[in-house]
Amino acid sequence: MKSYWRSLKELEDPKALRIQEAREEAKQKSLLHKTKGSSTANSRRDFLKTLGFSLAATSLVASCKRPVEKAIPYLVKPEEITPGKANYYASAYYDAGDYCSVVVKVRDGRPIKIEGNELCPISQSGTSARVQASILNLYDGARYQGPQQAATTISWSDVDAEVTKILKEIAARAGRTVLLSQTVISPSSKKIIQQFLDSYPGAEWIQYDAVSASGILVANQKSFGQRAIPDYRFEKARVVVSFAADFLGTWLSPVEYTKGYTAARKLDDGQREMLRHYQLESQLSLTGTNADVRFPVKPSEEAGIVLALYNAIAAGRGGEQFSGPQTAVDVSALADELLAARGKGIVISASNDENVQLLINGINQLLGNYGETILWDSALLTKQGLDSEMEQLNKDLLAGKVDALLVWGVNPVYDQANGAELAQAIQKLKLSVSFAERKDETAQVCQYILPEPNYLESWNDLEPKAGQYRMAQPTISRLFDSRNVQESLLAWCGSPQSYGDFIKSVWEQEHYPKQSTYSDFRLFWNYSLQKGAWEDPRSASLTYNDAWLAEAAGKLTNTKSGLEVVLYESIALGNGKYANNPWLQELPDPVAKISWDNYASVPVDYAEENGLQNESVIKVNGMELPVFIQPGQAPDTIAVALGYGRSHAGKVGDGVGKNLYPWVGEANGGRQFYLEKATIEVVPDAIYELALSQTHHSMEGRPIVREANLDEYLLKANAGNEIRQEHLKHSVTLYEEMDFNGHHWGMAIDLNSCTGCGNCAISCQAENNVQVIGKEQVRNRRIMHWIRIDRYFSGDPANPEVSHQPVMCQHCDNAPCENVCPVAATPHSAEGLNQMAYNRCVGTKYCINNCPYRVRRFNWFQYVNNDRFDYNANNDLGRMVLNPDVTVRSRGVVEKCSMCVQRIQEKKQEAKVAGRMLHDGEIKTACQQSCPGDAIVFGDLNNPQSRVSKLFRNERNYHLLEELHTLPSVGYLTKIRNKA
Amino acid sequence: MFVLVFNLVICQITKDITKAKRMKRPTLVNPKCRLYLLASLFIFLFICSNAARVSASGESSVVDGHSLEDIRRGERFFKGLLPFNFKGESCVSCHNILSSDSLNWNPSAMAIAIKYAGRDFESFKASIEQPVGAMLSQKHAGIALEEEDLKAVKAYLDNMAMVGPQPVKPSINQLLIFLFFGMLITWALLELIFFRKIKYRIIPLIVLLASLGYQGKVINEEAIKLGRSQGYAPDQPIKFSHKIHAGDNGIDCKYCHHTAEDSKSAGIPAMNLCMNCHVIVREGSQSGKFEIAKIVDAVDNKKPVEWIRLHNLPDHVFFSHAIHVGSAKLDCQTCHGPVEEMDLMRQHADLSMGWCVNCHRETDVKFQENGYYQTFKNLHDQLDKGDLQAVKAQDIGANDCMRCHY
Amino acid sequence: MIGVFDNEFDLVKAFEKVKARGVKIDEVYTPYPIHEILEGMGKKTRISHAAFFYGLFGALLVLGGMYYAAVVSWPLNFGGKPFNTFPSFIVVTIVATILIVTLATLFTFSARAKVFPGKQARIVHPAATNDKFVMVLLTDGSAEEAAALERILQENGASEIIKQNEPHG
Amino acid sequence: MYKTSIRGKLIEGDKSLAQISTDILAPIDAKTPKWWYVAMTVSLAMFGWGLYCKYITLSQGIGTWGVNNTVGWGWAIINFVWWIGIGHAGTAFSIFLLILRQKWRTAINRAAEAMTVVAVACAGLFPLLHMGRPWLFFFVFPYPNTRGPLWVNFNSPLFWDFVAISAYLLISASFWYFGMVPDFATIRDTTKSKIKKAVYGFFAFGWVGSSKEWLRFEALSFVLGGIAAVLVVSVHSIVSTDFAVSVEPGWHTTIFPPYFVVGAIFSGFAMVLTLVTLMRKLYKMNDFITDSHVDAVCRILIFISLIMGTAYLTEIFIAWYSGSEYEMFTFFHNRITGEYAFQFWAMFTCNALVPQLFWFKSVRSRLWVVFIISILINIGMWYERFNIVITSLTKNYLPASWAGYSPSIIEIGFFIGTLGMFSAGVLLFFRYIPMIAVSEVKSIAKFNEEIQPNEDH
Repeated sequence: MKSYWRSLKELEDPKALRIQEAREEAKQKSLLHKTKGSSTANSRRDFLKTLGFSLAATSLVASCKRPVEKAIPYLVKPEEITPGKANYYASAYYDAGDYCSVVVKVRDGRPIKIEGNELCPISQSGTSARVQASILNLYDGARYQGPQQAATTISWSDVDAEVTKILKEIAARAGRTVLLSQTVISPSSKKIIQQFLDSYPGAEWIQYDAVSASGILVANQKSFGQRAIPDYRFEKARVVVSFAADFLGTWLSPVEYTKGYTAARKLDDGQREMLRHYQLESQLSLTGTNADVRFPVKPSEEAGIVLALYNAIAAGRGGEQFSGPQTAVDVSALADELLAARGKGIVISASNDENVQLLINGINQLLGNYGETILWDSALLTKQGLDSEMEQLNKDLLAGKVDALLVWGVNPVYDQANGAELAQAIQKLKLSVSFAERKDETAQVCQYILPEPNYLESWNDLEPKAGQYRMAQPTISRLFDSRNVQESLLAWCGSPQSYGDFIKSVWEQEHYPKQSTYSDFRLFWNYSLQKGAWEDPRSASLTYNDAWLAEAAGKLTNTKSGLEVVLYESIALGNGKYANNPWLQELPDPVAKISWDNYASVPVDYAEENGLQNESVIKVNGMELPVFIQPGQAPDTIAVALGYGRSHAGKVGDGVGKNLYPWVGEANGGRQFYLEKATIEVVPDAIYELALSQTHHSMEGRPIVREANLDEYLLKANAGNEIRQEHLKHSVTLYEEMDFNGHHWGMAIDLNSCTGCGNCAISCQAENNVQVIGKEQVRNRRIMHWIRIDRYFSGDPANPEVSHQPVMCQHCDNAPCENVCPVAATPHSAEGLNQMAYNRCVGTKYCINNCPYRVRRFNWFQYVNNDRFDYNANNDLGRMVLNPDVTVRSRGVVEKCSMCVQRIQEKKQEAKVAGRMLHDGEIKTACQQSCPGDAIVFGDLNNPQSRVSKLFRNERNYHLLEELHTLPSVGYLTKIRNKA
Repeated sequence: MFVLVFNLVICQITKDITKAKRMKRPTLVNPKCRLYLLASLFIFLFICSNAARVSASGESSVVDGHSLEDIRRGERFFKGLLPFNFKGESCVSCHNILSSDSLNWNPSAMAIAIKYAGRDFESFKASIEQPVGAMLSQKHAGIALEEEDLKAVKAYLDNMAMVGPQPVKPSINQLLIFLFFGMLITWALLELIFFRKIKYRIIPLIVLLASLGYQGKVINEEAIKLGRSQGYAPDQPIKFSHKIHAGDNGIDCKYCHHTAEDSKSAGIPAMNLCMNCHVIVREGSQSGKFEIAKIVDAVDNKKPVEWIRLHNLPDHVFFSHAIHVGSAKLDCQTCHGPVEEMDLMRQHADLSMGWCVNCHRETDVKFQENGYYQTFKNLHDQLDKGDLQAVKAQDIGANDCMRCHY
Repeated sequence: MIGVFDNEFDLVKAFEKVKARGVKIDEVYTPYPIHEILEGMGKKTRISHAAFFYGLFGALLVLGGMYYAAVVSWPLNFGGKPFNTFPSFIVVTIVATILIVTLATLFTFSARAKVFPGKQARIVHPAATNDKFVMVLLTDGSAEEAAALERILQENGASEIIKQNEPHG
Repeated sequence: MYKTSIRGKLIEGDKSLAQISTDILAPIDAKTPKWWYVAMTVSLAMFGWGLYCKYITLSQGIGTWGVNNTVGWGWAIINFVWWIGIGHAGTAFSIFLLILRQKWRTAINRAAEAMTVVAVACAGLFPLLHMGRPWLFFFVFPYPNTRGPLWVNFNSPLFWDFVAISAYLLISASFWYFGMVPDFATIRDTTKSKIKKAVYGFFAFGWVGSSKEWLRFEALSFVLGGIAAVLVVSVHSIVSTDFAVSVEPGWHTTIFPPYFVVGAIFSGFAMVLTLVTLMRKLYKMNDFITDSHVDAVCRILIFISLIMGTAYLTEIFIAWYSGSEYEMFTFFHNRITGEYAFQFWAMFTCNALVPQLFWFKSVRSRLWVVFIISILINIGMWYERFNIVITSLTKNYLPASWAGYSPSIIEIGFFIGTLGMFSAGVLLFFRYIPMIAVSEVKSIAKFNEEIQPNEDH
């Protein structure tokens, strides 16, 4: 009877049987199957929820309402795809100056995760939080679905016809067409742009970076005759002095720099020396938190200090000294140290003032750092935009001197100070085209919106550093009717061609002949594609020209009095382009631990004097901003992040925070990211709620992050960790400790290598389907991140020392949480994992209370498919990012770090099928894989040769709250500072 | 829950009726009572109509130029009710209206309807009177029909393709029995507490307990069944027989399900894999050309076949074929049953967690053979010493939560 | 014969007299328990013994069940504790045993004392649950005996004497 | 031999047995007073608001409460423990005083037991709805299933708790009910109303008061009394293990079981006192609940209050003596002087200091003062639970995960709902159930006479 019923039900729905509709449906479903694995999956998950409630009812009334699942095989199975197995494709991320080589994990035709590409010497296996989150940009509902003109859909052929016509008209009457793009690092694209410029006389190309390296470029032009950024090799450095350059967070190539920086600070393999890092900055940046010595200074004070440092070093090296602005800061010790480490130092500045950069170049030159730690062999090409050009274009636009504007990847209406006027000017243009992939303020005012595909959907080649070529390949067929900008440009030049073919021909003509390994272009191409990279090593040494120094010193600005507002890129949002990415919005700022807002970081003293609390409101130059009292904020300054306050970013990003770009000024031909002489006014009794995910900043003297200075460490390897002996002495047990026969998974975290960048949190979020919960819930302290980075301040509140500590489930062998679950939802596995069976959990939350580390997360609401949480998990498109190997948790269950058990299982399966043992390092957790600092090591503690076992035997190793005898499987290596 | 409500409603009605009786109201059905009755009737209808959603929409209209008359005539002809003097077997004797649980190799009326819905009458007629395949020729041999009848049949089939088959009324026996017992419970309770009509109190007590027991049993069974589907054997869009392929022709399971050894999913063969053989084999021994033609059709029209999925694990369960087939070298039949004997594929195991777990308790690991298990030094030592007879799957953690739930 | 008394003391006096005479006392109905009567009626109850055995078996059942589930059926590692966490089992054993004893004793009481839902009370005297103390005597039917008894009852302060042929009429 | 003489009479007004019946049963037979309707409406309104909050909780999730990933338990558990504590009075009264042969308990134990049942029912709601997926609560039962079978975790205090609470509810309800059976019979036999006769007749289970019944009834009381005494001690001990077995600073203490049991009895007695004063005022039960009853309860409260004070001080001492920085922080920096100092001192004042006023006869004899103090004790006991649950959770081991907690309107509504449910339950009890154990009072009536031998009856 049963099967009869069921088969009837399958035919019951008369709609499905209307032939036409049935065919349509079949077509759609087959499409869905290829692209959206999760849409059906989620509806079934609801079943769990309903199960208990309507037990009898469903069983009797609708006992046969079992949802019929279809299984649709491939018609013709692609060779490389095995259902249920992931494919990995090498590709490259480049946006807004951030370059990163990546490997894209594709499951059943859908990219679901970004991993670092180990074969790339630039980013190595590291990524940044923004790169990790870029996978979600692909599935962003704010993406344009097809070309449109004045908000109506239009076909590509019509576009080509119309645009070409207008462009020709303009060219005919010698009008001015401007292609405004962000820095283009694609050699092929550059060729195409050139082709375009050639076919339309009067057309010009301007590269514009919202947060530019203009000062460096101009200074290097003057000092070295090359408008480029040199290659900083932090791994070779012994002393690093950074003037407000957040090189571990946002400055130029942070992933690469983090790799080098942490490599120079590692002590886990018997190293006896490490890099010393000085940071002079106003707001406490991520880099500042990692500095050994940090000086809070005002932005306007910086020039004076740079000059003083130059003079001190020049004095030491017998060079010429210059007069200029004075400073009260004594830099003699710093200069001495740099002089002592000649050829092993790096001095950098984030200033966009070319004069400051010229002095910095002078310092590095005097110290002999060029050729040692700062190389010109492969200059960094990721930021090429000159602020002066954009400034000129801005003026021309307002003056009506431009006829056509093609905007590609930039958003001047949002990030230029006079955005509103610019918008009006653009609307008046004869032709305005935006190639925006997703909604933005500039596209909003353009006539044509010709969406380009996401980087995961298209071919590209990149040259992030001179001579280092990278390839990006499509990992999914285009979700929307988009077209590469390059193809549009080619079409408008009258030589339509696919961009992929174009790249291939460029590679065939330019790169293939330069190598000798492969005798066949096809092999060369496949090899490059597989690796994602091809290197054409160059060597260059440029001659230094100090002629400009005296002039530069004279032009330096004096320290100003009055309050200054520092504008900086936040770690999560950068310049704000991807403000519609809920993962990034929810990533707590590494320093303030605030998500979903920008805020005014206020010095502690100022707050005390004015009676400010966190979440108070101040009015800065008339703009109301919420207050966060930031220890380490330089006196007389406040800092506010850029990239917020988008008005046309999409439903997630709109109206989050305030747009601070209007305050970006101009000085010496570069954009100046601070505001002088700001007026500040306390708004009495006003409260603006901030989503703080950590509210207590002191360790209260507890041995949580254990640290020592290098000299102590050199004397005694367990410096700072002495208490461990004490704890081990008291470690007794009534019960015998459990044996783990096979594996015993463990993880070691080197606190010396963790910079706190937050990459792991997003990587974990992508891997483990961690849900976004929104500002209100984050504020309610319900953030879902499985790995959180605890940040503690210690010492002087005006200039604190900072410790970052990633905390995830410690997988204790004597886990207090396991013991208290009444329903046996969280027992211990035979491999030492603290397991969490979501389907068994009834949500008593007892385990949350009994976890001394508070790493368990509760699903307070249904976060998936709930209009109240209208983020990526509330629509089919956004849910495509879900990892099919990890359960999407329903409301009312507890979840936590599983040490990426799906990855463990996958690799074990591979080994078992192959009949071999697992190699150490074969399994990498998501947080580990892309950690730019290589701070996380995962492995088998039962294998004495594994890296994690070795680290566990390291004298620096300790376990968090070891005195509770929880026997964690996660160990931490003490943090060693290198204070003078 | 719903049943509880329903019982309550019934209880209310009975109470009201008794009240009405006591109060000697002229009418049994007082307004309040009528409301209850209406409500309960509505609910009852709602349940019944669940399955019997009448597809009246198609009936009233004239479809594709066929009059209702034609359609009805066609239906009766198909079912052998017309003409009365027709000597041969009726269509329905070979062609079921719908596919049913026992495998009838001949295409069902529904399948034919769908196939011929877009084609003209001549091709339909040809398929009956001048069939191409050997089997069809044999079976249809000697059929001679009036053109008028055939047209009516075609009209009937076209209509069926448009509106779907007349739903067969579902059996609601179990539901009725359940409700009946619900009423019994109500009665027994009332009797025990208020009426006290029956002398032997044990009778209503027994009735009460028995009814409660029955309801409990049904609820329990149905609740367990809710997530289960042992024996599930739906009709597939193509009458694919594992018996013929794996049994009679002895094709290895892993020829078609070739990813079973190294992927989580065993894989459903792509259509082009079917075509490896069916490029030559165009007529089956049982179904003639009709079923195989569907594959060809799918490949030609680039329209993948939508199989009905049998083995559905809940989403929180992650099962890997690779571990079980590739590493543990289990036979497919261990879990899927005697597939080589199944014409119509059915779910053999109940796929309950207990089923998995108990198998893990009993199954030996290929401990010596597989190099992976060198990791388990302790267990190898114990095996060598003889302290351990065999390593079961559960000894290496196969029954840990996070082997399947993550 | 039914004797109705106004207070406990009279009843006890009469009860002892009647008993001394060797008359069979069918039943005594009182608004509250009177120990002299309960003892005097010569009945014994073994409810407390039954309860002890319920407890014994209950405890063994619970303890055994837990041992089976946690050690034999499916041993799970919770927080590194051994499978047989005997001290933990004790807690539940105590409470569950108490529950079992209570429910089983209640059912025993209900069955033995014939006090259960839906039982129709056989009321001998409507005030027996209020303020009267009622003693039901079984006479051998002879008028002589009846008269003697009646006298005893009256002497001991019976406020009312009802004669019936059938007790519990 | 009985201490009643120095306490005054057990029953005032020299009543006959019939009078006792009529007086105690008067509220059942009499017309419902107006205030009852008013109070009932208010209670039901509160209850309704609670229902709405429960609906919101069920339909949207626990996220509607103020709890978070650091403070996993909030008001719900505070209230749960509070109600359970109150629910201890009934059994404690009946059992301990029975064991101690305190005859005066008879006037109060019925009310106390009724209160127990309602309070435990209120308490039970909290852990149930506090679950993330309450519809799967049956996972807590170790029933045979098709998952392997997969059992439960017998080490979990929550499992113990679950068993203990359900056992306690069942046992105290049956204890209470069986105690009432003879009284129902009395109502059945005295009432004029036919409906009442039928209804109470049904609930009387055919009780007639025969010696056969009484004999077994006595045996049953003896057995139940004996084991329930163990239960009283064990249930709240088990509730305390919810905290004591964990590793949270401030929870992980061995003093918890006795401390909780005493605390429970404390709050229970205080609530009994509240109810008893109300009964006296509202139903003029002065004759049965005499000044001496109130006096006796007050004296007990002094004693328990002293124990409570000692427990608080011991806890603090041990925190210091342990040398554990986490414990020290919890007690000294978080409770006594920190963010939650108010709650701590409120607890200390209400529970350890205020009841000391009962040393004064003048305080004990003033009903309104007694009433206020009893309410204060209940507030204090609520703060005690707040102290335990919230302060420990908000600031535990890793300061980075410290978080605040404030209840949401839904949580508060839920609590108000249970208050409404409790008062509605108590009102129903006043109205429909003999609020004093009639048969038991009758049985002590004679002792009343023994002390007053010159009185005629």
